[in-house]
Amino acid sequence: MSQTIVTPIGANAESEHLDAIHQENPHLAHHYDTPRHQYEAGKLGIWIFLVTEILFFAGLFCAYTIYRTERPEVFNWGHQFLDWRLGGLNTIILLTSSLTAAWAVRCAQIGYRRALIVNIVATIALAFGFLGIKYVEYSHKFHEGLLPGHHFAPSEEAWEIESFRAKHPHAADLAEALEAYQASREKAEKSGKAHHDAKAVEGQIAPVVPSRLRELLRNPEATQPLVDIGAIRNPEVEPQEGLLRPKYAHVFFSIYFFMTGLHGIHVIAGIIVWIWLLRRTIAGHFGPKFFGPIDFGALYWHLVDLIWIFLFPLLYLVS
Amino acid sequence: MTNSAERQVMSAATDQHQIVSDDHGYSHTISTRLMVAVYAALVVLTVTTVAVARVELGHPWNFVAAMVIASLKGGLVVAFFMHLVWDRKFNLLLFLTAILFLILFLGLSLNDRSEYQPSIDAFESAQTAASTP
Amino acid sequence: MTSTTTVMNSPLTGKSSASPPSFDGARSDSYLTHDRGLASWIFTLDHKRIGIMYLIGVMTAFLVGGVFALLIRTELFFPGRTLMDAQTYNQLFTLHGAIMVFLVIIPGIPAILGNFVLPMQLGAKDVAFPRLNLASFHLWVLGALFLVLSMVLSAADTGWTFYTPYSTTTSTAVIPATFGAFILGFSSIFTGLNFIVSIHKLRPPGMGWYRMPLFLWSLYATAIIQVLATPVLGITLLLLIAERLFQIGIFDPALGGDPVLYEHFFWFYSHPAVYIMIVPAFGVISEIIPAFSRKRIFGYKFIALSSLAIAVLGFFVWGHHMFTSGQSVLAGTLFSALTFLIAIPTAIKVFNWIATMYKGRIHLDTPMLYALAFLWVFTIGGLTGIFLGTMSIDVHLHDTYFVVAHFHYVMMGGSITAFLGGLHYWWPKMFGRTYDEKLARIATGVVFVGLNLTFFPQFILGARGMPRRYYDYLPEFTHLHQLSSVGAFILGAGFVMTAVYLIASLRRPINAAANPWGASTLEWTLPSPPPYYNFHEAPVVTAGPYDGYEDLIYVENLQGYVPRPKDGAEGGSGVPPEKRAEIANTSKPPGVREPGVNADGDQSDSATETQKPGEEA
Amino acid sequence: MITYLLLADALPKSPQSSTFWLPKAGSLSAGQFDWLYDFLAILSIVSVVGVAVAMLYLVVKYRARSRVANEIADKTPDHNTTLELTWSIIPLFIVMAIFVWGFKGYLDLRTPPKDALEVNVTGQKWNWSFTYSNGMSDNALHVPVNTPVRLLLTSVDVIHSLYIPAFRIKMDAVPGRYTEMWFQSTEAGEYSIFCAEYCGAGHSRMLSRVVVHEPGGYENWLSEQQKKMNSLPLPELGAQLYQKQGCKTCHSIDGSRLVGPSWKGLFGRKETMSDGTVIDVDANYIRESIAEPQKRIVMGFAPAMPTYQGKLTDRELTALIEYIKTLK
Repeated sequence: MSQTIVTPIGANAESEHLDAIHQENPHLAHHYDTPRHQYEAGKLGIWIFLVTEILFFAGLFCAYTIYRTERPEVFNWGHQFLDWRLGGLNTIILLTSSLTAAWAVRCAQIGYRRALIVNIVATIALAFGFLGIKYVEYSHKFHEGLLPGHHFAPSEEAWEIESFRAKHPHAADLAEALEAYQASREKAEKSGKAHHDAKAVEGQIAPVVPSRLRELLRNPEATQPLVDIGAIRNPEVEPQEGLLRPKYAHVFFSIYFFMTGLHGIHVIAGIIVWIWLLRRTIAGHFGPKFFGPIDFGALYWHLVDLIWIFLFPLLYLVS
Repeated sequence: MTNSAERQVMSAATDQHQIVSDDHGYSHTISTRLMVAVYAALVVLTVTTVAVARVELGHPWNFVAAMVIASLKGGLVVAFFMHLVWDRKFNLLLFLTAILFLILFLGLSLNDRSEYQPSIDAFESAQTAASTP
Repeated sequence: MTSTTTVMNSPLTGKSSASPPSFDGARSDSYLTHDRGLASWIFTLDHKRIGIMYLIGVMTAFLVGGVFALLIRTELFFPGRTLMDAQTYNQLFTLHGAIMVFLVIIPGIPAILGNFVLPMQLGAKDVAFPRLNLASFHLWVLGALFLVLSMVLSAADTGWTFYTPYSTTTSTAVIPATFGAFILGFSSIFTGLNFIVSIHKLRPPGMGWYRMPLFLWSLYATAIIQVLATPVLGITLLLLIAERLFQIGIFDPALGGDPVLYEHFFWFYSHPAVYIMIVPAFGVISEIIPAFSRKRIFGYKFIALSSLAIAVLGFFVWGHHMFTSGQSVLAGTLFSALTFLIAIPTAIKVFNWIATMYKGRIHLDTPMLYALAFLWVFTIGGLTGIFLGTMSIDVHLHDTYFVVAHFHYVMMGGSITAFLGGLHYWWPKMFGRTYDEKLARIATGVVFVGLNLTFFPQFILGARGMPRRYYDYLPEFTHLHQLSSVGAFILGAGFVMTAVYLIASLRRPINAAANPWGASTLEWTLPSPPPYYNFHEAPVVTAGPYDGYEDLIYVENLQGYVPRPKDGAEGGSGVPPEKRAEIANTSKPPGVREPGVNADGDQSDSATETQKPGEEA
Repeated sequence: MITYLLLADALPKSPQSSTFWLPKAGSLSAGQFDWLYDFLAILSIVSVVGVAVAMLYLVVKYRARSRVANEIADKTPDHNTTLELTWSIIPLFIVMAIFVWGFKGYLDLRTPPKDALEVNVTGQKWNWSFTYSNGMSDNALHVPVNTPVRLLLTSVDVIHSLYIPAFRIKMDAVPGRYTEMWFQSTEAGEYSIFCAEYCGAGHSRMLSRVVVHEPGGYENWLSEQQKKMNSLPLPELGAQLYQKQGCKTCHSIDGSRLVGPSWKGLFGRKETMSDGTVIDVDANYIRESIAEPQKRIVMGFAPAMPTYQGKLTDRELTALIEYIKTLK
């Protein structure tokens, strides 16, 4: 006989039963036998999708790790401009939204429709909160010209940017002292006298900013529009020697914007999923017998939170 | 592969009799108390990771501490919020494979880059030497 | 082979279809004729229709890619300028590479044959997520449009590998091409995801992991690679696009980036990708050889697990593409040693296929001819892989025509030959029509000759030091190039012949038997072309996928095989009484399916026994 | 693993083979290479013929008469673990042995001897330039025979790859870092150099040659070039540099516009820069543009010129300027 054989006894009752299940559960697709079968298939499907998301971010974590180990000075310099308080607040917001997401799944499983709606709305609200804070951070960076690639033209001298000043309060006054010292040294060399007493000052702050950058910083339209100039290399990008900034400092902001930006896009996608789930909950689709989509939406949301849990220390905290 | 097949047999068999009863009990429902507890733990861990970051622990240890705390938080989210503790073990296997392949990709690329990093440094120092007349 | 159906509300069309008449009626109500109109095709959820649409799309892309290949070979017929200038030549070989890799050979067997056959071999009605399957096809079309957009603007001239810093500094339309490949990545992920969940969750009662056809094993292994490797391609191409648009300085050395890091990112996906291309081909060959040798496959477990071994080991070896790229010696040694491990499972498969043919009854129909061609060509391709895996040899052979010959032998000779074999094997099942056997055998010969004549001279070119991607070459290589170009046109002729008689077969009457080759996997228990819902209930599986050959007899007028009638027992239902009892009380086998009526029954008296009363709920 | 190492050493060294497959061998490592290549070739041909013969024999012997005959295949075991294990383990050993031979050869290729002669190689869009120990650079690679030569490669724009088929060696020239390779040629003569990594329109014409001098021949070539450099009148030297240093790929001398402005009638002409300022082209502007090409670029041209900082001696710079003056 070929691989299949013919009817076991008493099959007719089974197939009637099969169709009965389909009548009871409107949401049961025709190629699944029981709601549990469809739920478990969906669960396996979403977990595989989450695996692809993890590997999708793996590329970025790899780029981060490699540039961090090979150019630590870029990261030490760059992360001073990130405000860990905003990052921390965002982490708390995402954790809370994870709680409300898990709660939503619980309500769906038990069948509390009103509580489910409240939780979903809370999750969406928290997500918007997260994006709001992100917007604040990004506009702060745009304003200061701390952008990736050839837009990287910090609009104020490195030590006048307040987040940098917040970390190094004494930096500003040191700068004037250093400039005075430089000027006096040149005068001294002209007149042949040696100058040895200012080692302490020079050690703390890097050499003076060359005049060329000063004149570049003055003109406001330093940030050109975002255009595909792959073919023409923009001279401004050439790293400036002798600046407080290490060479290739803009790579930090490239990685920062790419990682948090891609994560932000995933948050927006999450919001769209939650709104779609909210609409279906209001339409009364979900109950103890059919809550798959809520569970899978929450799983995706937890993963977005998981990725931020790792992004926060890597970008904001590690010095 | 065979053990997952056996397990499906048992769960398929148990699910056999469930057909008659209302079959909503096919996924674990997390209790409110556990949820709030996990949430509280996550918040506490966030505060600790910020606090630890302010303490200077020397070169690698800051990074290691941050990663340990982040993995702890991640583990909590994955185990409880994502039901992996009560789920089919195959889903856990999937998650671990993803982490394994992430580490494989990261490890080999990083190992190779740190091997040939000296030739990049040599080039850059030659470059700066040539450009300062 | 009869298939009677019962009343059921068909979710596809939402209306309950009356119980269609029995045998020939089922065939007229096949998945091809069930719904009419273009919209029913574009928005279909039926895996069979999606498979056919993929077939049309992929074959068009194959035609375009093939024409580019012939243009390249014509240009190389004479040294110096023959047809076009260097820039056009570079754009042509880039498009030939990108189209063939991303549009044809990665979707190829999984999306066409896999989509069509997997649910039927599982005794299921459809893949786990039909809508996701349709989304995968639409993404394929969108990705293809982006590649066309790149062609229209000014085709990328970077090679299908998009190596930086060339790809970030050239002025050609690299972004549409990379964005197209990015979208095609998601199409591949969705197919892989669908297959993993289907194989885990939709197996019929009785079909344990070691009773699954080997084609499903290979699709499972391929799906694992698709799911684990393709996301990294996605992020690599996104970073490349950002590098071009915003100069983020990850890969461009002038901005602090590292081109060798790009190579690591790219090959982490692209080597597993070559196993996405070849492992389904192994699956097709593992289906064809036992069916046409009328003999159980030899070493089922070894073949099944070797597919998984290749899938997993495929992730550890990507560095053998970079031996001369400035990669460190330590990493190179690691990658070379692991590369040799992969040679073992591949060798096991070839030996097992040959052992299957031992003492079989071999029928040399077209699918078997393609399988035999595959064995010869793939062995050459595989062994030359060992040359390139050996570190000191690769230093001489890397980026020469030896590499071009190697991967064409494996992809062209491996995947495309196996794809054509599989296409001919399942053609009667897909369209219910048979093709002209004599013409098919001639075309197979032409393809085989064209293939070897095109690519064997390239081995010699490569060994003698001819670098690849050369628009112009030294006069000493001329006659080998001319030999290769002639071979290319013969190969092209072979494909045109195949296309002609296959399309011509579509105008023949639908008279193909349900089981023309006497195979014993589940899809052959359905009529050709199968009804849109495949099986009403999952068939109970009690034997291995290649166990039933001696129980099938060939019926001359039917041009197909039917189960051998057992006289006296239970009205010839093909199962002796004592076996029937033992089957009835099997505990519900894995695959989480309900044991149910199997619509299949013996031809002679099935109409009465399994006919359902009209008023079925 | 140790047994393989001993095994590998005990095997006979390869004969000088310029076989059907490979170009004439010109270096020490080429001999080692050819032997392993021939071994692999024979192994592959034997395996392929073996598979083909087995396949054809089985097809002929067990061919079914026709489908109607309904022949039944004889009962044979459907698996034989011992057989399957053996034909897994044996290829494993063979393949591991090949890995060890390949690894030993690769290690030799990547560890240049200490006393090797050093030559700097710079890959550039579509020509190679070799800078010798005395700072002089040339388009061809001149080396003495039977002495190890170490090449330090880099590229100024995209990835190139220096490939010498006769010596069986190849190494990518990656921008932003150094890579190195070495060889010891065993026979005087000329061997061709190719670029093996795709680098754009001129990838296939980026050829050069290795000139292996008889013993002593290298030294007098070097000194004679040096003398020629010093004695040659400046404009002639400038013309030579125009060819050798790759200026001709981007600057024409007949007025036609290439990647860069044409040199015809350039000297003394008024040029508007990209930021609008107008300057007249004098010696300092040319000197500055050669050292720092990105500084002041003529309107409408791409900043694609690599820096020649430290590549040209002062005499060569003035020679170039003199040559440009002659181009009216």
